[in-house]
Amino acid sequence: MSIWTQVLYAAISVTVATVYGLTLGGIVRKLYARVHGRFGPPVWQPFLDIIQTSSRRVSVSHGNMFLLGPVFRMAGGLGTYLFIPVIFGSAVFGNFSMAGDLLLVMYFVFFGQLGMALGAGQGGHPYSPLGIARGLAQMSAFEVPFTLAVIAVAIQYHSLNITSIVAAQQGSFLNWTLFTNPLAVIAAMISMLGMNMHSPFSIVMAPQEIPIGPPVEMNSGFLSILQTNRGLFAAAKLVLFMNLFFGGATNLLEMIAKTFFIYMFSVFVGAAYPRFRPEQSFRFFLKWPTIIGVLSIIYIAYLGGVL
Amino acid sequence: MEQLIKKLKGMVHLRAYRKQRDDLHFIMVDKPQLEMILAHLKNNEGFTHLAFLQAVDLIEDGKFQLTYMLYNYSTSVNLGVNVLIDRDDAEMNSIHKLWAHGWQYQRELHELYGIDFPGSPRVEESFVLEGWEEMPPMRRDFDTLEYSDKTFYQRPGRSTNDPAEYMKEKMYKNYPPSPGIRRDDE
Amino acid sequence: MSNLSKNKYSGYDADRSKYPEMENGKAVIDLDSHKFTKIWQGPQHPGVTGNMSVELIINGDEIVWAKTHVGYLHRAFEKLMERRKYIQCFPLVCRICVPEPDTNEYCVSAAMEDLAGITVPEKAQWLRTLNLEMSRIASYLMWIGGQAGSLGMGAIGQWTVGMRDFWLDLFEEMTGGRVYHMYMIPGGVRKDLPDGFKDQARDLIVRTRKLLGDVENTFLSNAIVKSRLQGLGIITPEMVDEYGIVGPNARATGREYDIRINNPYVKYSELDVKMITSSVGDAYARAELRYKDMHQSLDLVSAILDRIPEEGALQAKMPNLVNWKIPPGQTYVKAESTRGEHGFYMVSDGTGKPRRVFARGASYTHAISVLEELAVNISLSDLAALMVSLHTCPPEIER
Amino acid sequence: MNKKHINEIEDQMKLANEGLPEKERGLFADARPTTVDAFNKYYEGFLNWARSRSLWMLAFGTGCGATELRPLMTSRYDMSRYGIAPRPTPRQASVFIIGGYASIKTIKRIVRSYEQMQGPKYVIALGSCTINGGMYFDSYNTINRLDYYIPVDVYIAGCMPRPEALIAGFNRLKEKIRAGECEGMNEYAEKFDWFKKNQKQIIKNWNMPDYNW
Repeated sequence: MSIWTQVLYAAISVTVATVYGLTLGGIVRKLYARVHGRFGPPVWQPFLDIIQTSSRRVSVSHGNMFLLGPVFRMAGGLGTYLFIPVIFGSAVFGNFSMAGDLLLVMYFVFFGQLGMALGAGQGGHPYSPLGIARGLAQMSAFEVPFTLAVIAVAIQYHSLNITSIVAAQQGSFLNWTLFTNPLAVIAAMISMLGMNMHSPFSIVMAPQEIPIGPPVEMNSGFLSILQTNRGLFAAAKLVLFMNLFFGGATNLLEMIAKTFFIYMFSVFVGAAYPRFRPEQSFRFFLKWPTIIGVLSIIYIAYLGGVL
Repeated sequence: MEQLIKKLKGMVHLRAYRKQRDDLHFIMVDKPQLEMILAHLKNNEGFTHLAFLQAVDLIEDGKFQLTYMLYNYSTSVNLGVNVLIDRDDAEMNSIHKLWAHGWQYQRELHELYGIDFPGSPRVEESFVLEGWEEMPPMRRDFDTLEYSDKTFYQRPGRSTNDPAEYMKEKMYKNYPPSPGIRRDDE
Repeated sequence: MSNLSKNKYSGYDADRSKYPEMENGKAVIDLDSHKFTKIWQGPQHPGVTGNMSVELIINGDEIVWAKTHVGYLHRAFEKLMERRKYIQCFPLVCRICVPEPDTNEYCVSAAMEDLAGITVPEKAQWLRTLNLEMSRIASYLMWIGGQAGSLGMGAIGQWTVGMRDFWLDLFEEMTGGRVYHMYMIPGGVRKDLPDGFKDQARDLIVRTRKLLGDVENTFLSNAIVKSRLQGLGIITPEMVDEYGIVGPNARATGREYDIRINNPYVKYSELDVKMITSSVGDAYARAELRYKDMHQSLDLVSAILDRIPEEGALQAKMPNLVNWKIPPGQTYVKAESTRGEHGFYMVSDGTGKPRRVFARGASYTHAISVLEELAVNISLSDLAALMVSLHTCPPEIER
Repeated sequence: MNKKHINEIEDQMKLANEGLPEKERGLFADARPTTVDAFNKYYEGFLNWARSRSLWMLAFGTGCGATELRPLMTSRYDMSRYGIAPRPTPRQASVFIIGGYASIKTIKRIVRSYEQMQGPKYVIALGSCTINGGMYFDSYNTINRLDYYIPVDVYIAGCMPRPEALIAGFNRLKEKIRAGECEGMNEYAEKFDWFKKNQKQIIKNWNMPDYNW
């Protein structure tokens, strides 16, 4: 396969993922609205929002780093997505998974947030640094159980290559990490709550506290980049979780079904709970999820996965 | 309540006493004795709750009448303490040491009436107005309509109707004037 | 003079022991040291109750200094009322506190009646009581949505504000107005209950109770809500007198002060109003207390519906209200609003217009002195919850 | 034109951020707002269609009219059906709802928030008190007509207008946007000096920059 074919395939894959992620965002809004007892916006509302923000006639920049912030964020989302095999065995949706491994993907998950922190900091608004401080602190907190879970998975499959991790889970659904190493999945799913930033871990963009955190000064085109990235990044995270813990997907329908249910987990928690205080949130992640993560490593490494 | 009034009469010069309702009484005292009587009422007679402190502009007499509304939790009685101060040289003792929220009312009176309370914290700060340059607006001689006409742009088309005339013209035009309609009770 | 030592400006102050820089018992806040940030919370801020703002100095996420700014809603009602005839004051006063306008209407009409020596007929009194209790429920429903919303739980607000709307429909049936009613006029009320009103109201009471059950399950029993509200903004019993704290905020500290019981007005003396108190004094105790008060209000509404007489005059015999003159005098009339003692001080001078009207809003001290004290040392994320928990209503502060 | 003249003109064009301390001047823009023309007709028509279906409303309840925004946002009337969503920062909002009377202290914040919004931006003025002062026509602290201070697209009369009236107002705004009639941003830039003159006449302590975007 030539490099150009691959780039074409990757472009198709990124477009599909973005559209899917944004549609999922619309569905989530609709679901929240149903919990609230109202109709909610149409499912395609996120697309309209992106057109609307990008069609503003003027925009304000606060300097070079401010310009680069959304770009970094987008790079983080793209990087995360491009090194994950979306559909196992598919040429179009395989992305560049042969070139990267789990560590690279995790690096890109951080990269976007750090880049955004750099950019938003130049906005000059006091809520930006407050949100950044909260976001980075929470990120380091939820990364602990997530990393532990990833280590457990790596030990379990003796590999950091996502494709081979997915390959090892094929066959029966009993081969999924969910059933072979449930502790790691629990730790990772809890840390996903923090990653998706729904309640009770929505401290970064808490509108009643620091409206709306880092992107408070983002406007016009910058905001539309961030919104697009939100769709792409959500899809990338979900696909990563699906690959690591839920056996990956062999076709597009399976991918959509699995990621949808993974996402619904954090949505249902989010609809029913208020928000933590920042320090409560950090403490939460460093307590039980971390212990569960350590236990999962012990379970895999010393007990050999059998009890 | 009668006992309290009798006791107060023995203590200070009570200029006036009026019972409005069973649970609302007003007394009027002299300006120098006010702080003392408030402290006495608060510490010894159980009037611990200061509901408000407000001023009335008695422009005809050249006075401001201040009202300190106290409340006794155990007997459920409100007692209003009135005091008259000079309008031209409006100055009053501060009660911020008796009640921790006293300064708020004093700041408000300072801004809206121009009454000075020396020693009261934050009394010079602005309360509701920002960049106000005219005389204190709650004084009777400040004409708010004139100020509004002068400062804000009126949209043409606003008119004022006398309700009696307007109704006669619009609603009862086709009816003969009824002798039964009660007009003025003057 | 025992209270002097506890006064804000002579020693008593918020606990600032956490801060390293202390000089003569005062925290030194040097903005140029880059240890502190100054931010303005509001007026354009979704977490601020209404159009007011709080100037904050924060250290990390922690508030070290707070100052309330009001005046964004100052419409000079008191000045305008001095220019208007007595009956013309009514469209104005209901706008003093928007979520609960009826307390204002009651206080103003009662003050005029008190000065003019008018007795309100029996049936009008019952209708007034009904109106006041219904507005209490509407206001509380809005409040509990705000309290949940301040913690990032939007669903409760959606439910309760939606339910409040049905109560507003009921108001519309009763008075013709949705938000502003102008129902009570001097001497009585404007009109009788429409047909079928009582059944509608009873039906709505059942639905509201069901909703309140849901709210209790999802909000008041929620572990995260408890962990955030418990211990937040504790008002001590000593502070009640010092700061003139009233209403649920005072009752949550154990102070038995409910004007419906202490100084019964309209028909509350004939109704079974219970004094609901708590001894904790924190935000969760206040929330619980208000929740119980909502149930009590629902009880009262159904009791009132049973007892409203069918027949009776709606208004006392009044002179022509257009040229009504009230003899000179001064009075103070108060009523228990959802936020506490809501009173009107009225001075008449014998002319057709009031000499002075003053609205004593309960939030006046809650939102300024008390908030400035309680906001110190809490996290920035709790400020919205604290403000809603004190139930501040800016328009009644600045009128 | 000699160099002195050019310098003078440049001086006039430079920072007009009077009233600000020296160190804060750099934080604010130093240029007048400029009119930005629409794109070609068809593309702009498409954009206007999208804009009208995604109205981001600034969550600044400036007056008592904001009380009726709550039922509008919540389950009874649910404005999100129409693509209207509250937005907590002026930078991202496109619709500014003035909730009734604006006191002098508030109009200062309104002007500042309005200038921080990114065009095209729309203003809905709600309540009679924004039209001609309403029942506060003689108050010393509330303005009488809003369109002297910021351009207004849609007025909704009433005190206060019901949520249904608000929805009707939003629909009217959508029609106007689709027809390309909402050029408040350009109007503000064109008549900038007139607006500033009016604003400065009532806001006495103008301790804010002339331009802040």
